[in-house]
Amino acid sequence: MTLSGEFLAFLSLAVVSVMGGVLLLNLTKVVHVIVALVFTFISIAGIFVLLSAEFLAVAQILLYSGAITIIMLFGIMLTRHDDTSETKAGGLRKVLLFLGVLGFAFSVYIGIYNLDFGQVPNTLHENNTEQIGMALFSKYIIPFELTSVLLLAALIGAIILAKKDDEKGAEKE
Amino acid sequence: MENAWIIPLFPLLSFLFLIFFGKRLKGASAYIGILLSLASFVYSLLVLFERFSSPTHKAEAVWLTIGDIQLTAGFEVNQLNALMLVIVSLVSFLVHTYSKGYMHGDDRFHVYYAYLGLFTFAMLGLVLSPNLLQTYIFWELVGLGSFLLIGFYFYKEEAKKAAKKAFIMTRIGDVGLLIGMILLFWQVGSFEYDEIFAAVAAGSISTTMITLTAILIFVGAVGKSGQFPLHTWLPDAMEGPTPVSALIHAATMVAAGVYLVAALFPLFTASETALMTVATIGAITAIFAASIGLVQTDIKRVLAYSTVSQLGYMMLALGSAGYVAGVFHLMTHAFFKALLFLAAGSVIHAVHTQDIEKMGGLWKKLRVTGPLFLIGTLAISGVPLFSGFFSKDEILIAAWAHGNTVLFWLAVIAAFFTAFYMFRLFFMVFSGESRSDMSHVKESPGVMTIPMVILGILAVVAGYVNTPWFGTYLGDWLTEGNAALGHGHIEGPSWIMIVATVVSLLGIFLAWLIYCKRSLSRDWLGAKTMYNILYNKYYIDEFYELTVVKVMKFFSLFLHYIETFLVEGLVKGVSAAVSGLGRLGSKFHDGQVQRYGTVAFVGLAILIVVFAVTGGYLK
Amino acid sequence: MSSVPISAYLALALILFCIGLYGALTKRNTVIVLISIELMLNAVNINLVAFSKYGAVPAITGQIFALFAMTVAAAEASVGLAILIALYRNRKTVNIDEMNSMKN
Amino acid sequence: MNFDYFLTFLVFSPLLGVLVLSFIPNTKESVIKTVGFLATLPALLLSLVAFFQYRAGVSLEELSENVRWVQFADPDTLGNLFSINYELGVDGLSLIMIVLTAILSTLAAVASMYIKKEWKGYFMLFLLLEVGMLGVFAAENLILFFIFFEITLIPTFFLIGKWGYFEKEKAAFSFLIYNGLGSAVLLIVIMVLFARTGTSNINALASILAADSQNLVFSSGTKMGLLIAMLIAFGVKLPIFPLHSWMVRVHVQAPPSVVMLHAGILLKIGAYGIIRFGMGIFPEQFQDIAVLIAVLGVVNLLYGAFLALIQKDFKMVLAYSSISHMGIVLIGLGAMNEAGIQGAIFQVVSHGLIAALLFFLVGVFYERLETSNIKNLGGLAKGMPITAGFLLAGAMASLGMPGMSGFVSEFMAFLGLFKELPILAAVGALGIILTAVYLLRAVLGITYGKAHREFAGVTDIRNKEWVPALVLLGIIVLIGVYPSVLSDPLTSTIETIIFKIGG
Amino acid sequence: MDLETLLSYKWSIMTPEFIILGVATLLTLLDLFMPKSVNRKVLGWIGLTGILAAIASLISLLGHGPESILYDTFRLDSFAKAFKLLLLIGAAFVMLLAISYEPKEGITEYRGEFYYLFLAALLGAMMMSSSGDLITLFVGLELLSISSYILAGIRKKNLQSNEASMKYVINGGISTAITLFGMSYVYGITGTTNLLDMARSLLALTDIQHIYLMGLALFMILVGLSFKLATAPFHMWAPDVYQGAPTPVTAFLSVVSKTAGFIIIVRIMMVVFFNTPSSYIPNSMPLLIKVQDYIAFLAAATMIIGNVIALRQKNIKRLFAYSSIAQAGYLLVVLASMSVFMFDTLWFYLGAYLFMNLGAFAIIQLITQKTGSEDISQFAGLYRRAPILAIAMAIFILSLAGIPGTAGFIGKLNIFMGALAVEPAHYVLVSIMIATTVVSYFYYFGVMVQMFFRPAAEQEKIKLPIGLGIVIGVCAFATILFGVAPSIAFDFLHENFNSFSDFFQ
Repeated sequence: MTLSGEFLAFLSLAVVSVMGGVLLLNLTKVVHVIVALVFTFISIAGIFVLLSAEFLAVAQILLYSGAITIIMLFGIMLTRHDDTSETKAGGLRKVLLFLGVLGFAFSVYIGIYNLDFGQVPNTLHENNTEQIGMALFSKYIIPFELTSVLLLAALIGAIILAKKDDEKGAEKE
Repeated sequence: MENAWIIPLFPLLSFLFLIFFGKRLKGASAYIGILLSLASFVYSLLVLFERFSSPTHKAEAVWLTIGDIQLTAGFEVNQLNALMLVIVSLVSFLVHTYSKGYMHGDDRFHVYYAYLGLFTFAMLGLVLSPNLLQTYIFWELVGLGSFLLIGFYFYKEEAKKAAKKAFIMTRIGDVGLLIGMILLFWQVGSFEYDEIFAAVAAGSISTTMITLTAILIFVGAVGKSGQFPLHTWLPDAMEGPTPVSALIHAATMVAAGVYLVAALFPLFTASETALMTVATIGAITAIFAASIGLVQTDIKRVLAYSTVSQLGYMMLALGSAGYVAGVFHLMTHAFFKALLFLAAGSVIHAVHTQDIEKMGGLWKKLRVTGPLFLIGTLAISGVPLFSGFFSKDEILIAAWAHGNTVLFWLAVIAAFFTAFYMFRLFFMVFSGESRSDMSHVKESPGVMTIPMVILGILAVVAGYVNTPWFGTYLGDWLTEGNAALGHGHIEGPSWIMIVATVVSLLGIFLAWLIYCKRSLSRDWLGAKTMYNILYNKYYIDEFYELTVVKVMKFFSLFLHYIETFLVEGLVKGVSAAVSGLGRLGSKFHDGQVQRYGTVAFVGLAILIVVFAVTGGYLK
Repeated sequence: MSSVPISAYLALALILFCIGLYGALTKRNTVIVLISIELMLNAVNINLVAFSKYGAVPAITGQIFALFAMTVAAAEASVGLAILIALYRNRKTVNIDEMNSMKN
Repeated sequence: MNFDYFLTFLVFSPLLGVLVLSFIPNTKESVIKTVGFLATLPALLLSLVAFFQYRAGVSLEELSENVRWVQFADPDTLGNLFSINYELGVDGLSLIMIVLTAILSTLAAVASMYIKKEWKGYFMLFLLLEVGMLGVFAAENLILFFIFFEITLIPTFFLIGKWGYFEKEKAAFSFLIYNGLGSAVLLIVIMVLFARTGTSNINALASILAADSQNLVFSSGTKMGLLIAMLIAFGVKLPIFPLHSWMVRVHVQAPPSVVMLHAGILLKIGAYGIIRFGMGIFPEQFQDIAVLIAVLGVVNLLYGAFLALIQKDFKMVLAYSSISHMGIVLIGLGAMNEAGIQGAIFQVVSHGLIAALLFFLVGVFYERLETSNIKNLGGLAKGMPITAGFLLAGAMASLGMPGMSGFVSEFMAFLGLFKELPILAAVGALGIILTAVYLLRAVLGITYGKAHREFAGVTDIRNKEWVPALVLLGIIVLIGVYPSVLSDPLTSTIETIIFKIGG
Repeated sequence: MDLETLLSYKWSIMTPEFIILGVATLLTLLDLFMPKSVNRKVLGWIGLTGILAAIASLISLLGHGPESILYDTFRLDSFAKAFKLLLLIGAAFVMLLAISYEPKEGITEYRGEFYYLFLAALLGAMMMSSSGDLITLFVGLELLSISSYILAGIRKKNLQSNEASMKYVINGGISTAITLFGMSYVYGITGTTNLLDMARSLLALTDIQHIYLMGLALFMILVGLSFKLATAPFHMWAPDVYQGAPTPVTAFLSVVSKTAGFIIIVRIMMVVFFNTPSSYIPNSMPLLIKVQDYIAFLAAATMIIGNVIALRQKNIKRLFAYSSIAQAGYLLVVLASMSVFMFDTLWFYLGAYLFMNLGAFAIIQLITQKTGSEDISQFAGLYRRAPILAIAMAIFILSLAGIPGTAGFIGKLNIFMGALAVEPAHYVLVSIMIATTVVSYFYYFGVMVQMFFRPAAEQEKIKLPIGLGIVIGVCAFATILFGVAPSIAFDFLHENFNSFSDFFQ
């Protein structure tokens, strides 16, 4: 593997995203955590660009770095503003979980560390958005429509659950 | 004779009728019982007479089929059977009659007669059986009848205990018989007596097997006939009504053991060991029981021990190859012992006690019973000219002739003891002055005395059917056509008769000195310990209580603990483990959602790691 | 010839997935838990997109898959948050280990 | 035998009663009891008709029924394999068991007069139980057998749990779990056989396994495993030591009428199963473990007897006595010869009758005196002479008094075993003595001796109570005196078994 | 692709889905525009009508051969038809439960939403049953999941309901991530999302590393989806969620959602992993067979956990949560044994489970909503208060316990047969299943004891709402019918689904 520009880009993006992840685990202030994750999400978008998925990269930034982060922040504000998320010492469970994660990661890593399918030329980067659109509206129209139902359901659900009940809920919060 | 099977049916009819309708008949039950037993007696007599002139008759029908094996039921009238039929039906009839007086006023009168009917049926069936299986069946039924009658006064604790004891002790013997007969069956392939004898004669059974089966069958006889060491039930069985003791525990059932050995005589003679066992046990029982009889104070118990002792005699006879002697003594004993018991019953009926220490001087009051009792006592003591004299003589001769010198002398001593304690009994009851208030004592009614008179006559004359002086009719007839049973008469030295006579007279004289004349101290035994040992029957009951019963109880308890702690405990343990697991599991479900996720993920990780390690994909 | 092998992307995805998972299962604040789950889903997306380019059969399908996954993740996050708000109204906490009113 | 679906009607006829009962209000006690009793009669009549016709020489073949019931596999691909048919049929053995069931059910229905509440539910369950029991013996097919087997489980659970005595729920659960485990093991065996051969018909299985001398269908180890599992399954029911503790509890806690059926029939299903399936399907393997079975039999016999010896409650005595008597069944089976097997079957029938009689009598005096503790009783013969008489007769039958059925069976079982294993048999014969000891201890303790209480106002056996007592005792004596009544119908069954074991 | 090509597809095979979608939309609109005063129950009845119409249209489709639309993103094969039928019937019952659902504090405000969210969930489940495309399956799965999250929390003023929903969403999110992670590897190795294409390319797989990765993916998908099944190791959420969720939702989760989970797991496992070789040697045994023991282990663990922990439960819904974990374990045995009878067995058992469990939940709902208490003692003396109900409950419980005469028994029989008919036979697994079944007698009959043996706390008669009445009646009838005459179901299966032979076409 030669040291190329692409590699450098990957490396830096990867480091940033992992850093964000590590901060997620170590920071205690909720807001800080969210900010750290924004970095992760953005660098993931960068990775998408590297992988010829420009449309996804944009969607990633909009959706994760934008929408999800924002609603999470809203969520935090709506609930408890200055909450810290330090973990209680759930000793044994954490140890077990850590071991589990290690085992899992190790096993999977064995599976992927020298995975290579050989290079097949592809045209993903050309008209990436168009390609996605074409596929989405022909081959994947059924899941696409189904997703719309899903989003609708999620929308309604989110509304009815999060909405304050006018009649009775007035005194609450 | 073809219809001999009817004989047992009369008493059976009596039993069935009385058990169902007896309650309404009340006192009239007796007449039914008496009539039907008379019928079987008459019929038995006819059969006996017919048997004199015609050969053995046997008839059988298939009772049960097991694969290729066919078990039969039927009847056989041979000499022994015919004789037994008469003895049993006669004594039974007399006891039926006697009981009418003795049991008068009992509110369970009909039940009593029903039981008597059942017993008589079983006893008659027993003596008619042509095969071992049928013998066993009736053998058990006889035991049932005995059990029921011993426990007739069910509300008395002692009666209950005695009945239970009788049943269980005889049952122990019965199991021996059962095992013996089954083993024999698989050797012979049949339960039929004649086929067994044929097989024995043909030598197709190994001697060991013959010895084993014979001894096992003898164990049955030991139980039934109250031989040492299974004798303890018989004295206790005196808790039953006295006529019952006369019928069952003197004349018939207890003699069934002797009958069984006699009926299987060819089997026993085929094994010297078996014969020796029989003779030894018989002799030991004779002297052993007689020694206990020396000191007992209960009139019926004295008679009971004398019965045990006399049965020992019979066994000794059979064990010494004295077939005729055994059967002969069985017959005479049936008469004089039944007489003694009935007379004792009459005494008890009159004085309402069984303790001879409280009696005395009854000779004057019981003018009929007294002499009859004396006849019985003389007969059993072996005083010449009475029936017992002849039969006992035969036994001693047989024992001597067979070469059992030790046993012979034991028997002689036992004869001395017998004479002594029987006359001790007689003197204490009838002579001297009464030792308690006897003003109300009256002689028993005719219905009781007449049977006694008949038995009295028989006790005197029955001996003359087989005497060295006038001819051994009985012996010749019994052994007729069957060499395996030995000769009708065994020749013995004539001094034996003299010794026997002297010994019995000596016993009587000694008893007279002590209990009538009172010239000798009653503490003749001197040492109190010896007296105690005898009075307490060598502590055999206590010994059993300490060993067998205790061990059984202990074993039961031991198993009980196994049951509670091991069997139940295991179950409880498993169920506790399962529910404990459940508790643990539900504790683990404590509402911590992250724990749930952790479990899931760690589960996944374990699966994957195991798969990675064991799947063979890693180079 | 690309200078970055697919395994690098996959490894990155794996690391992020594990971090997300660890966060989701250890963080006390429910919001963080929810966002950790988002991180896991994002890691999956890296996988999908990487395979879309460097997989056995490079095709746009992977990106489509990732797009769907993203949408679903967003919907899930919003529903999760709505539920959290409803819960907060009743329970006044966002601490995940205080949600234990149901146990044996 | 005169119409189609004779057996079906016979087995399900009690359901008619259930149907009628469902329209009767729960308050009409006497009507319900009458209907419940009447509903048991059709089965009784039909079974007796079949029995007498069979004795008269009519073949039982024509009673067989075979209707397609469920086909698990697609018929296009696997044909008739993996289908379960509704197959009913009887041979001498099962016919006898059916007759026994019908008789005891009718008598138990009479004995149900002591039930004090919820008569309607009681009789519905009771009749359902009868259906199950009849079906068990009529099934020609393992799965059908199992279905009926389980059907007996549920009504019994409720009958014990609802109408029993103080610890009824515990007893009911104990019953349920033990028998559930037993039937679970049985189910495994049945399903292994079914899944590996594709059929569950008993005769088909027997011939498949008979033809499998090379152990192609099952390895010999598997066969042995299956047989042992089957023994465990039926051993719970029988019960074989140490799987018996539930049964003691049930005997003590269940109402007398239910115990009559339980001790009379339900326990016997275990023996029937061992004979029918254990011997019928795995004759060779059965021969290999015959000694084990005989040893178990002796252990059962002695264990039950020793424990019966120290029980304080008469019902406990009877419960352990049942264990002990079931030992004789095993002894007979362990002998593996005509005498033994016939003895075992006789013992099954005989103990069924005797246990029913004794438990009925317990019901009779418990109803009046409200105790079955031997210490509190005594002198019963004074207050209730006839009951005491029956009790004594029952005890005599139980301890193997000749002239009663107990003797014939005991005798044959020992006859059989003495041929094969004389020493073991001799050890077992000790049991005969012990049986006498514990039964007399208990029965005499109750009936004889001093009365511990006043019997004023206590009536003796009367009216309807006579029926079960007399009928049962009558049959017991009939079999004891004329055993051919049982042995003749059994001849062909036993011959078949003996042929299979090559004896 | 133009409109003509699109129209050329035979969209009629999607009629049931369209009906459900249409009705859901209709309900949404109606709910929006109907005046507040109108009782929203009428929406429920409309929804029920829609479900029944879907059932009718599905039945009319039974005769069709396998059809597929748009590269298998929708396919209607026998498997889809058979299991969709179960989903729809189950949904109809749940709808009836929902109509009669009257919790103490009321959900009147959200009754309308309840119905169409429920229909949306059903739509998701239906799509899961009839798609051959990983993306569609995933979206269907998520539609079901997300709708369920909301449904579980719809009693928003009830803390337990909130908590249930929260726990459900967190565990569900993790499970989704894990599943998707696995799916991503499957996609990566095959390069397609079409299951049958995957199968074809996997058959040619020789690279051991790829196979290894497929194995990892298998476990991830299996464990991820076991969340839907509530089987080990992803079962622990179930008791809390079942307890907290409204009873109709609990019923839905334990029956319809679980059925959908089995549908997707079978679809993916059988098509993808059954065609994956387990080593580089040609014609080696399928990967799925190789991991059979792992699945068997999970099945055993599930059965043991479910049945053993259920012993300690006092809350009836929690009890039934563990019971349904155990039942899922039994179903997992089918998967672990992979016999020729697998589909039949799954279908029949799921059908039987549907009737018996929904019937039981109907009664649970009736008993608990009255007092608000879910303690098992609420059942005390039910036989006195409502004998018919008690007997119906007894039937359901007996069926769940697998007593002959009920559908549950035939189902279990079928499972045993499958597990033992394969080579090598799963003796241990079957033994565990039977043993744990016996353990289950304890708690099942514990409920019986309450109903029949214990005195009632109150003597008041119970009024049976019509919806519940129908559910209880039909379920009880069906439970008995399929227990006594199971051939009805099996013949139907054999005649209409042709051994599911079109599964791989």
